[in-house]
Amino acid sequence: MSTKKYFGNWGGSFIPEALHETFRQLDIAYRQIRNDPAFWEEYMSLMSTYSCRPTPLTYAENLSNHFGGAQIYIKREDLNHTGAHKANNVMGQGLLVKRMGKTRVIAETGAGQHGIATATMAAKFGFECTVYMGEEDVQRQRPNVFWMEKMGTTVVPVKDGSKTLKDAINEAFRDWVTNMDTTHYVFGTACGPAPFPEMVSWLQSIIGQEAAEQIVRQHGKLPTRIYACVGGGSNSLGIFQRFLDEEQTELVGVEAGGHGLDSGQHAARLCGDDASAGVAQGYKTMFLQNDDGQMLDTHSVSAGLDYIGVSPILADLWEKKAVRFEAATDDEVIEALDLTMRMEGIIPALESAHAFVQAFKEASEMAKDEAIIINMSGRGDKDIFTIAHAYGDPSWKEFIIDRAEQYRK
Amino acid sequence: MSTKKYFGNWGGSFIPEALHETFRQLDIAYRQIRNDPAFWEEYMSLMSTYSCRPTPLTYAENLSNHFGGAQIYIKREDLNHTGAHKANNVMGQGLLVKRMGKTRVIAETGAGQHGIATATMAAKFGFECTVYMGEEDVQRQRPNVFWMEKMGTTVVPVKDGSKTLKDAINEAFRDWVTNMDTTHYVFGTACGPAPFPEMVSWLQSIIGQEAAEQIVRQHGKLPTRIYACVGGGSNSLGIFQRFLDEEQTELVGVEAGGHGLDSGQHAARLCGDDASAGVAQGYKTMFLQNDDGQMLDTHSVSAGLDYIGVSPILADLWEKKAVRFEAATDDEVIEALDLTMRMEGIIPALESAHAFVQAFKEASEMAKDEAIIINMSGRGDKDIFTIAHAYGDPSWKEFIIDRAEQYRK
Amino acid sequence: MKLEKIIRQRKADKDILLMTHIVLGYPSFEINREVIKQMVDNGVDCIEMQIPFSEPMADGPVILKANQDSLTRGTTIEDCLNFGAEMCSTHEIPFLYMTYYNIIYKYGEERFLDQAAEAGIRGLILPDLPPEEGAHLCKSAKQRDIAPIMIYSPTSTVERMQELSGHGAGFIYCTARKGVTGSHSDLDTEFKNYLSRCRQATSLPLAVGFGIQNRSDIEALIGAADMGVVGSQTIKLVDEQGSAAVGPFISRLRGTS
Amino acid sequence: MKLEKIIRQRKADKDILLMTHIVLGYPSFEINREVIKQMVDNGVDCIEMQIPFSEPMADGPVILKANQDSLTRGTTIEDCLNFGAEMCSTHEIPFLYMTYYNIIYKYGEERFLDQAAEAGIRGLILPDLPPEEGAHLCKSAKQRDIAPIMIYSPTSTVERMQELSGHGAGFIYCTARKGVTGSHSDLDTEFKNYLSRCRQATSLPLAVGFGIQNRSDIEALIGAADMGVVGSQTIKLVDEQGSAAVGPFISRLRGTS
Ligand SMILES: Cc1ncc(COP(=O)(O)O)c(C=O)c1O
Ligand SMILES: Cc1ncc(COP(=O)(O)O)c(C=O)c1O
Repeated sequence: MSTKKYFGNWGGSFIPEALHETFRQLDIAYRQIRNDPAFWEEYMSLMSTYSCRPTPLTYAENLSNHFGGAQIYIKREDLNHTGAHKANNVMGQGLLVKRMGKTRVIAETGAGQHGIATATMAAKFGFECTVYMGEEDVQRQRPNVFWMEKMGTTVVPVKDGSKTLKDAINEAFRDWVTNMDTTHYVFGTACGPAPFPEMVSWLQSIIGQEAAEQIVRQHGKLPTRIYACVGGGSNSLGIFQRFLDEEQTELVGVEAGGHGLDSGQHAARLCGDDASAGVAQGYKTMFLQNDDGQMLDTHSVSAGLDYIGVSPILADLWEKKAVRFEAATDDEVIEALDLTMRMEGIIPALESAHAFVQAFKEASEMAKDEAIIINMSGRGDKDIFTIAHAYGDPSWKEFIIDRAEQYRK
Repeated sequence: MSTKKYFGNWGGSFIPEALHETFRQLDIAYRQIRNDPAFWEEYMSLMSTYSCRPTPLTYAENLSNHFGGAQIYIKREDLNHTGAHKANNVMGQGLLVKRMGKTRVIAETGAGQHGIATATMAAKFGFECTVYMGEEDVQRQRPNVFWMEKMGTTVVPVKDGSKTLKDAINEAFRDWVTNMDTTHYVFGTACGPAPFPEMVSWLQSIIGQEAAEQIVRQHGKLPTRIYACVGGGSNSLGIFQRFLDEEQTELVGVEAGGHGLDSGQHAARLCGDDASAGVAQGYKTMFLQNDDGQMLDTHSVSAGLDYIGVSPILADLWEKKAVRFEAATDDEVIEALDLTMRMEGIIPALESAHAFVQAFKEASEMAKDEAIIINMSGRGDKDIFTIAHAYGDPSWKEFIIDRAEQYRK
Repeated sequence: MKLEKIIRQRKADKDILLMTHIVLGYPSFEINREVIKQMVDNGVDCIEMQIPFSEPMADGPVILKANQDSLTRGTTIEDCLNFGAEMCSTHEIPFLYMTYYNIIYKYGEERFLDQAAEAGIRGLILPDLPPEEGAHLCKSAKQRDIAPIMIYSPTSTVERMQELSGHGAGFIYCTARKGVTGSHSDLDTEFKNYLSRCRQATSLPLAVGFGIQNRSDIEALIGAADMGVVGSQTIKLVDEQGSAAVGPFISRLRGTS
Repeated sequence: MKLEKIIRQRKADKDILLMTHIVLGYPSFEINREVIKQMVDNGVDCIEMQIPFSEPMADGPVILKANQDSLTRGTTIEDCLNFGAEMCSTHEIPFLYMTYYNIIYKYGEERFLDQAAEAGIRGLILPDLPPEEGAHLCKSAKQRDIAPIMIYSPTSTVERMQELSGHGAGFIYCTARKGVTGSHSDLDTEFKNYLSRCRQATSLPLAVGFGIQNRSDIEALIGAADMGVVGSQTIKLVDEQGSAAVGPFISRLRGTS
């Protein structure tokens, strides 16, 4: 097996010369683990003792009845250690780093979930760790920063550009280009230069493998549709890959519609007309950029989805129409979150709630013997500051003001 | 099988006459599920699809090496849906409520974990739900209150007495005594009038059953010691019960030492000399009370352990010396938490961190082929406000003050 | 004389008796003293004195707060027992203690009962001590001519009532409704049916409490019960208008003004 | 004339050449104009003009900020191309464009190269376009006498250097160290070994950049390299002391003052 650099017209490896050798070695190491069944076994053993793989597939009986159509199942990546699917990728790369003999890891983070997962992995494996995080995301996800620091990670707020994920990625590359000898860059999603898109998707593919087995066991047959939110693309590819050749299963990726596709304030790259082909952050994909090729500011209520690019693997699947793409607006997301909490006692991350939105739009039109799976990429507790804020909850505000009073003294 | 009302000298059912009939029916219903293998099956199926049972047993390699003695294993109740062992009890009682045909549940909560779990269960089963929470605990655990409300639960801050767990329990009883026809009181720990201590312990016993199997599979033999924190006693009994007849396994319960056993500011009922036998909140146990039988104010950094009483089953095991009891101070807890985060990438709840303290004190004196299990009853994210505060983290304070500024406008 | 006998004697002249309730040490023993005097002077037949407890599980907000305030002011059991003894020797009517079981458990059952008996206390109400748990205490109390007052609830079955009756003495305390002390009760047809079930189940006199607030509540009980019990209402009255308001309130309740 | 030839001719009279760098539109095209004039007047041999990009992955803080400020002020590619054409026709020395690949990809490779060639641009530096991805662009550029400048890094193996040399033209840009632009580099023995590896791998002239800040850095390069590249340092200078400070700085670097 050799690493695929391109997926149709997308992907590649647009990296500074200083990283050429690093990537060559990474590619070799990746091919070794990919071809070594012992690696996957070690990975599974780690994930089933340190995290709780297989994560359950929950039948959402109340939501199913509420919409009166398809039977709704939820794949529970939120129950992973650290609360999201990000752990799958990170723990796998942790094992890889150990094999490569490096001693330090760096990562970018948007929602903070990948940062938390990386900090956790670094603590577990005894690596030094630095996480780059856009300053705006530091504001949105302060609790995550606190925990990363407590696990011994240095969190560097990135004050350049739009102060979000893309800027954190640039900054991580700047670090890597300086410290490649000791350091591995734990890329957080299925983007970036090869072999990252393929490697991250592979490590996440466990989601779909489990889900296929579980849905057949619980529902008796494969699902009609699978919904996943799309930031960089790792959780969606994680669940989609297993079903790519299954004729009866339609795959639906849901992007951040922000204030609406017409508003200019969103992060939809594969649906809507605002993105175009480009090359940045080491790879070629559909980017939200202006006519000059300058990247645009994106917007989403969820810090994990407002990214300018998208996995080249998804861009290819989009072009080949193997995956359908939709967008969910901020308001729809809060509504779906609300319904899910009240009906099922489950709190999806704001990112994941995007997938719920689209599933809810379509479930009632489907037959009762059909099943759909929503990939719940993470849990929403981490979003308390954003969600409580979005609700405008008065007693939350009062609580924060009270706390601040104590701290002022 | 009939319900045991007393465990040695402890337990009983000291309830107002208005609840006599309710308890009679509850007892019948409990005996039915206890004798019905189909119930346990349904319970297991729910817990393995809605939560992620079996929860993993994690080998803490770094901590083991750090202390250089016993091999340290951590039972991961934190990976349960809603983040603590409380889910086990609550989901089981949810199934019971469905069988009894009641439509409303009430609960007390201290740390908020039991409240969250009950709110979640109520959403899932479609019950109305009211949670009573001491006003002081509402302050300490505001995020939990937010999520409970979002799941459709009414949270009532209790302003009486010491404004903590015991007062919430009194208030829940006042509700129950009024609304027993429609309402089940989901008691959150292995305390209260019979059949609660036995029923809750039974539902939690899944922890120890899994752990016994896992430790033999992973370590080759049973553990030398098991450590669990003791609030009301449900997580400790959950893991202890399976091992009560195992000669080679010593069971260690860790109570909240607060500012020290001599300080008068703690919640140690079974170690230390401040507690005495008494009857309150419906049962007889060792209570922290003065010579007149008035309950004392307790203190712990963790909202889930500062309770005046303790499970009558534990009081009995204490009297019979079947379980050893120790206490961990607030300061020790923060230190153990710190070490665990940095070395293993795991964030125990403040409650659970008490068990870690005692395990850390003893691990190095044990042989390398011995194993110990720490029951990690819950995850610490929920405690961000308390933990960040305990660390005096300046950037956290700044963050809260900034947020408050926005809310003031 | 035994409590039941006293009740029956008093009932001989009246269509209904009146029991009132105070929380010891709230707002102070001094005011307790004044309030009790006014109660007795205005024809109350029986008084239950609540020894405060930190966990008054069966009490509503008014009495709950009174318990806590009294404790915060430093009230001890010793104070309560002394005050009880003083009242018994000052006034002619029967006095009862009401409290939660832990108070007695901690103090020592025998020791408590001995002191209460010596002081002349006629009965004991313990809302959290069902006879399953308190059979021994009931017996010890009866041996000292202290009546263990059993409580009936609208949820009690007839069999249960009969069983309770066997343990009790003095009278039966029928709670007018489910719930805790304090809020007003509807004394409707369902209530009347409940009271006649109570009558069937026991030969002891029946007192009715929980939410009895005014003369018309008392009137509704005439014929169906032997005694009305007024609890939270007097505490509220003293809180709002001072102890001097108690006399007129009681005489209104008695229908004598 | 081809860039390599120009470089070699200029090198004939000098012990070392000097290339400088500016970010187009930062702080303004007006100041770019003044700065370039001072550079040319004080003997700079070659100037790379960076077309700003929103994601300058290989640049350190000074140039990063300059890129962003320029874009915030509204700089477009069109502006940059026009300005480049103006400089080529105003000054005698060779001008290069430095930018990131997306700028050209979005603009259209052929269209960009045609305009650059017509303006008289002599070379192109694209730090994120390795020849694996840019072979076609390199060829197209060469066809128009625009030299695709290859970059060597201390991490490059000799084989890799040889491979790169085959794709490049004009000169090789050797980064003095790992990392991004901006901070000072140690021009030590290890560095000298690296440069001699570079020499062995290519017959093209060698330019050395990244952290060249003063005359003694330049002196250290004499004999080992053909050209020193000064980047962030002039931007800082203009930020702090204005464009008038550039002339004296350059002449100090050149050792002529
Ligand atoms: C919970 C959660 N879901 C989804 C995403 C989006 O990333 P991806 O598309 O790679 O799954 C993130 C990113 O941070 C996340 O935290
Ligand atoms: C995480 C956690 N652990 C432990 C406890 C203590 O309760 P118990 O002793 O019943 O396990 C609590 C109570 O809220 C809790 O939330």
